[in-house]
Amino acid sequence: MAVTVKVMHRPEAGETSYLRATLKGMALTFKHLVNPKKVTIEYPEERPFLSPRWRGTHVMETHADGRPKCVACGLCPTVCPANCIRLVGGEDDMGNRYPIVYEIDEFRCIFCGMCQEVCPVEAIHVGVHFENAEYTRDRFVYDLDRLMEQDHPSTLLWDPSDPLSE
Amino acid sequence: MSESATKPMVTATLDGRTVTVPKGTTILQAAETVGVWVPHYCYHPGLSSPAQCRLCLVEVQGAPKLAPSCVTELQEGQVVHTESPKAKEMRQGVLEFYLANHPLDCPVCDQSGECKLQDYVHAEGRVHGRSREPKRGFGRDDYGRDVLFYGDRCGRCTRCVRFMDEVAKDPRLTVVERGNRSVIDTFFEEGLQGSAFAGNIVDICPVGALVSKDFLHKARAWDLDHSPSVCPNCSQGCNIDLHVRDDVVQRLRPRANLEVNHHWMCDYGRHRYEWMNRQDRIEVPVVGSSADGVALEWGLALRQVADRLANAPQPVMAVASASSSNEDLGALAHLVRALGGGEIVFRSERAEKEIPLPGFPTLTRRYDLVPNRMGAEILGMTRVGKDDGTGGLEGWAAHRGTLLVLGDELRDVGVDFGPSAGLYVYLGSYPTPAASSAHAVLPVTTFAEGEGTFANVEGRVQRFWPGVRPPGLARPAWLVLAALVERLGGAAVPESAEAAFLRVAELAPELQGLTYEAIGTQGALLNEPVALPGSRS
Amino acid sequence: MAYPYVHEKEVQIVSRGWGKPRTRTIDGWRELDGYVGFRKALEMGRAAVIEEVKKSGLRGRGGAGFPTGLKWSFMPKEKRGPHYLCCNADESEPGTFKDRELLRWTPHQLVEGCLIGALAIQADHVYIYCRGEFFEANQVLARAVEEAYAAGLAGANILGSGVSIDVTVHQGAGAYICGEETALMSSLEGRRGLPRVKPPFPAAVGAFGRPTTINNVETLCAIPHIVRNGGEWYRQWGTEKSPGTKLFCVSGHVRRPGNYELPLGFPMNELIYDVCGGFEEGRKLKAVIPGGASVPILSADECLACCLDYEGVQKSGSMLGCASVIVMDDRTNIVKQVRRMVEFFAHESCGQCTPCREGTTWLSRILRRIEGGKGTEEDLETLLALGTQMTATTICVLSDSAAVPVASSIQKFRDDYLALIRRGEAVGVV
Amino acid sequence: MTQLSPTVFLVFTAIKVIVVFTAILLAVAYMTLAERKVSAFIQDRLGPNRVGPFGLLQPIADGIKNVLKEETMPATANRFFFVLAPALSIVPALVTFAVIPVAAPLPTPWGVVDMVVADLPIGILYVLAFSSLGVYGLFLAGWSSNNKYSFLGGVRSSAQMVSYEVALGLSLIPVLILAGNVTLTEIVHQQQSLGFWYALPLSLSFLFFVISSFAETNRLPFDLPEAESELITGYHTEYSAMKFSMFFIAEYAHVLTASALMATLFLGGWSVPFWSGDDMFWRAGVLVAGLTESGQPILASPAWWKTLVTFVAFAVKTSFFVFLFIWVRWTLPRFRYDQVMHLGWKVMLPVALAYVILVAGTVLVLDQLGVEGFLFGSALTAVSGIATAGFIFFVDRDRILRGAPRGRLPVSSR
Repeated sequence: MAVTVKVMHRPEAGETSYLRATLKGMALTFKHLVNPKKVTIEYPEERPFLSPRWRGTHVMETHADGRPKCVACGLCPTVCPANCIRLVGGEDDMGNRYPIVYEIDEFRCIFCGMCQEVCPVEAIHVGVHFENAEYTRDRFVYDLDRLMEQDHPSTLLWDPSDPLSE
Repeated sequence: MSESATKPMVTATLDGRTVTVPKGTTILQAAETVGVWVPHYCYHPGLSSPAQCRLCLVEVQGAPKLAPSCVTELQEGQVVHTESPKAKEMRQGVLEFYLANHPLDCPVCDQSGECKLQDYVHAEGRVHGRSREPKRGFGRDDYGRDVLFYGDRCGRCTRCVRFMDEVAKDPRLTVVERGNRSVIDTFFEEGLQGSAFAGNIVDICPVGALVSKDFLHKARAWDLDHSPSVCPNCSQGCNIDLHVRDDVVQRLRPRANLEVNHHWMCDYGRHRYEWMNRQDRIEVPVVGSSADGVALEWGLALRQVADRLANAPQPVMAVASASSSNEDLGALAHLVRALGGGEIVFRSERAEKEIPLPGFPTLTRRYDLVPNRMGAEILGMTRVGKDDGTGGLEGWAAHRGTLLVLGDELRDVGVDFGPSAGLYVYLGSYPTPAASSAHAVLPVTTFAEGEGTFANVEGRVQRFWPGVRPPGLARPAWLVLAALVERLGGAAVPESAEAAFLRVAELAPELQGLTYEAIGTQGALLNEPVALPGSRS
Repeated sequence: MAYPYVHEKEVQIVSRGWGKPRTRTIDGWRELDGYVGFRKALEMGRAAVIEEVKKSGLRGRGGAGFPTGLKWSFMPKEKRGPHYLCCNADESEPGTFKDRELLRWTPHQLVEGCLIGALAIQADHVYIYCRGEFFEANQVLARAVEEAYAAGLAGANILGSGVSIDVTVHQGAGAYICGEETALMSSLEGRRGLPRVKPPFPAAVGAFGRPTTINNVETLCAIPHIVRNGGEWYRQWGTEKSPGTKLFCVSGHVRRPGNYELPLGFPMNELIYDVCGGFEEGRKLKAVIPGGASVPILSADECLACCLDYEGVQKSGSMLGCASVIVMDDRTNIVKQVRRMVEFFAHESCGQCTPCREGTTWLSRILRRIEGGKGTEEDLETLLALGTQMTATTICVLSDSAAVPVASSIQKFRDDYLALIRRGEAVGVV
Repeated sequence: MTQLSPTVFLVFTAIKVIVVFTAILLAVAYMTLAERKVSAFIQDRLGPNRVGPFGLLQPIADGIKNVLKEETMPATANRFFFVLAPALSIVPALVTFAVIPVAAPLPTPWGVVDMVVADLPIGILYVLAFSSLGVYGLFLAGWSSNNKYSFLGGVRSSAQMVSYEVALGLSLIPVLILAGNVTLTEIVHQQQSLGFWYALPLSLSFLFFVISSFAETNRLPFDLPEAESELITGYHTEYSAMKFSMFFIAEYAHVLTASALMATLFLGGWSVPFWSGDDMFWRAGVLVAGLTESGQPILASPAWWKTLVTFVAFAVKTSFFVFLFIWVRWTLPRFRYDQVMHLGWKVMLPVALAYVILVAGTVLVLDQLGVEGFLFGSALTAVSGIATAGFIFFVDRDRILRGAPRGRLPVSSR
């Protein structure tokens, strides 16, 4: 990225007047004061626009029978730059590899979405969700059950019809 | 070196490099001498080569067909291309064939991260497979022992079959069926039950077809730290790697040493690592008896112990452990000498029989189930007690002099050990009732946490490196003992394990002249020839 | 006219005596100058026998066409241990049925040939590796060997000459791959019939680790006649480079399929339309596979000018192989036939080499898909690419064999494939 | 139209005290809302709109919140002064309002009631005295917190207040010269009778008074005592809950008072422009609308609706200044401290002094010439206009923005 330098013109001594500048500024603010176009989004009634690539708290996809899709491959804890995923793999009674423990510390998470990108079985996703207030801090460590319960849609960061983003 | 003088050499060009090797060397081995790694599955340096994986094909200039480099001997003046377009295209094709029926279940495969198929395909495979056909499946099979077989992942390299045939000389595996339906299988229901070396087939499997039940789903390959070490479970001293994740030893893997264990190790040693992860540890020095013992930091603890040692009641007797390194044992011997001399004994477990690997009998699970009996003996320590590692200390309860214990957990003696001793210092890693009457309990590191050397049954001194961080205030025993010696007016504390090793040589002429550098990763023999114990001593 | 049908243009040398049960006995064979050649060979000595065979220009009849005399001369001159002669009677190439007839009708001819061969290469033991499915032939052959032993023609100190040759008939278990010489030796040794890497070649390290020569049944059957009559005699038939006669196993849509012993260099046109009687009314030639399932298909045009000798067929773009001529008329669905051949190879692949193990099955699956009308045009490219990947990358030539008919059929009958792919219509019904 | 009997006077005064006190606090509450709304609008936002319609109940919610919040007290604070400071800060702001007349007198059955809590004869002096007291609240808060930042805030506020007190006082002298009185009701009356709001004939005074008021109320661009970015809110860093709120209320009460004062002194107070119906003032115990040529009083005719109309006029004028305060706050950045001192001492003090002389001289000349009434006002307006324009053109130019002269930057950090 090239560095661009904006050259500011500073008025020379004798060119400037504080009062006039003040009046100019006040005219400007007054213009905005009466300007009916406002930028505020009245949040609970009016929903903010979330970018298609918005990355919010996680969702764990499940199979039709309620099992998590995660196969405990260990790629997401490996790739996670914030080191916020804890995973202990194991084998379920059907002989499949599955996560015995899968926890995401949403406080440590930086929502980069790499876990979703790296997941080979499309199990973990970052979601289109940002309303995640809690009464206690430990509620922000999402365990597997919690992640599976999340019902908000997952982000479109990844397009299922175009897995390799070609 | 004299070998090369008598053996005719051939010189050839390999990928533009000139390579000179003894006649009879295969192209693949010759390439490895100049750092060209030809992909291969079925070839293994410890096994015969059937040349069936067809991945190591290289272009030999002038030859009509590509040559399997694992069996083709390098000829004088040959020009070999391992990276020519023809060879690469062919490898890409073969890799595509491998993947045609491979389940591509890397996410759940234990081999993921150390899989040759993954590596090769990633390095030079096709980006998109062309196979649109359904894949045939075999499911998984329990081979018995520690081995699980996932038939779908198998590339039919038959390394496992050949290992069992040629090295274990216990042909329990074979290929059944032909063509695409061929699959590795065991005979009847027995599987690998009773084989003492079957674990090796998991190591040599280049893909995830054979996996260890013990290691299954435990850790990902890329999470593991590898630290070279020596198997501590018998006096053979197989070279191993400790595979460690988060300071927990996850598995042991053999490390190649053609003179000790080739590429193999026994299942007995392989599966005895859980003790390295024991959590009940002595973590701080405690000075005083169990009733009024005080946890101290090292400086204070050492000063108080040294003060008491300065007036150590005589005679001095010590119990060592043949699982301790030469450095630790040497430091103990130095301390005993500084206290005016005394008897040092050790106890060790012995097995009923040896278990040799038929195809490489140099590798044998030895009678002694401790790694450093040889080291203890050359330092003048004597073995006492029974073959199960107990007994031999019966008369010690009445001992009134100074009593030193290093490493021995004293499982069989209990709380009545040493209460009458004038001074009782216990250096160990694990809490034990026998230490309850000790005047000082000093925490020392285990084998997995420290650096040092063992002398194996044939008198080979081999180094091991730390793989796990020690808990709490545990310190290497050689450091603790040398610090005591220094406070008693002896030599200064050695700065490293290497320096400690050099000091051991003062006590044992067999070790003189040996250095860590000379020992390296492959070990070095003791100076004076040591008779191999052919029979039970 | 004997044996089901003998055409006037045939030259009966090895097929002499076919159809007469008496020929199976040692007496019946002696009536046809049997064992004269062997006695003569014993007198000549082994170097002269090899010389005579070289002079005859006899080429291996198993498929590769390698000169037999030359092959024998590769055996170590100085003997340091046992040598072996293996007779490859594991005839299993689709479309080939000549050895079966030789074994059934003239077993002594083979035994004599084996004895002469063993003499020439100083072999102590002859193994006749006979295909397991040849149940009758096995019994006939075993009886012939017993008769030979009884007559003192085999075993220790044959006819007082001091030469000892044992003959063993080994019954195979029915694997196509065991027709490959190294796999045959593995099977003979009692192991899985898996081809081995060459080098070392069998002449250096063969069966049981000893120098071994492997010859086809038909080759060995021609030996007694050559030795008896001399090499020059044999050259009166055939061409300069491919002398002698050859059994042609003609199958397919001709009126009179069967075994025909004809001089090499015989025109294919004549074989089909004259010797075999041509096609049924209203049918015409579509394709010919001149040398068993593993050689390239020839289209009708290419057949016209084709002369049936090793060089002639090669010039037309195929190989003579073991001369099993499979003739197909215009009712033939080429895709189906190729698929069946490839499925055969997929089934018979030993499973050692990856390209063969995976490739043959892959090819057959794609072909089955195309045949079912679900193929795409990319599949044709894939088939050709896979064929290239399978060629010359394996231990034996089975994978090449499977790739060859696919590649040649796509090349020559692409329209048949495209009809299936684009319209789902098969060209031909059988 | 007579004055009230003492008893009724006391009753009405008590009522006025309660009403005015309540009204000021209510106004202050809504000024906070206004501040937030205006700032929001200036920044193209919507401002508080959750509590009540258009957020009108927001101040009440804030008040409840502030009452309920935890009171904290630094361990090392001087407890007495720490508690006293907010009270000291809020009281002067409130009591100053007592002398400001908010409307024309209201006729009642018991007599005519002045719409001023206490029509003190020393009006302006009282204002100056009490507004000077405000600094104690801030300074004590800063000092008693025992916090470096708070202390700095306190020091700054005292210095700043003292500096601008001077300019403020000097800018009032022309008003007094012109009015010839210090009673605020009288000043209102003088403006009515002159027919000119003093903003015109005393334009430079007006300008200085406005500027000084900003400084006195610690509003931007003079909010150095509570500069968040430098002093983490300065003197009230350590304050929380209601004590903090009292500073907050004090600031807005100051603003309100200053606005009312400016309206009264320079915009004619409650008088409605171009309408003589509201002219009424006390002369010798009689409410008069004016004097005849001969000096006979013309009786005024107070009415409840006139009171209402004049109150609205006063409210509008005051609101304008309140709005000005807010407007300026969200427009201008904060001065540097040296700039504040420079402006106060080196610009406004000498110019205000000179202006006093100019006005006094002009008035003297005009009096000598016998000029009166409209002509008097116009002449003074012209003179002041020239002075103001001159000030702006010559004095303001390049005086404030320039920092330390070039080439003399501090080098200690190099």
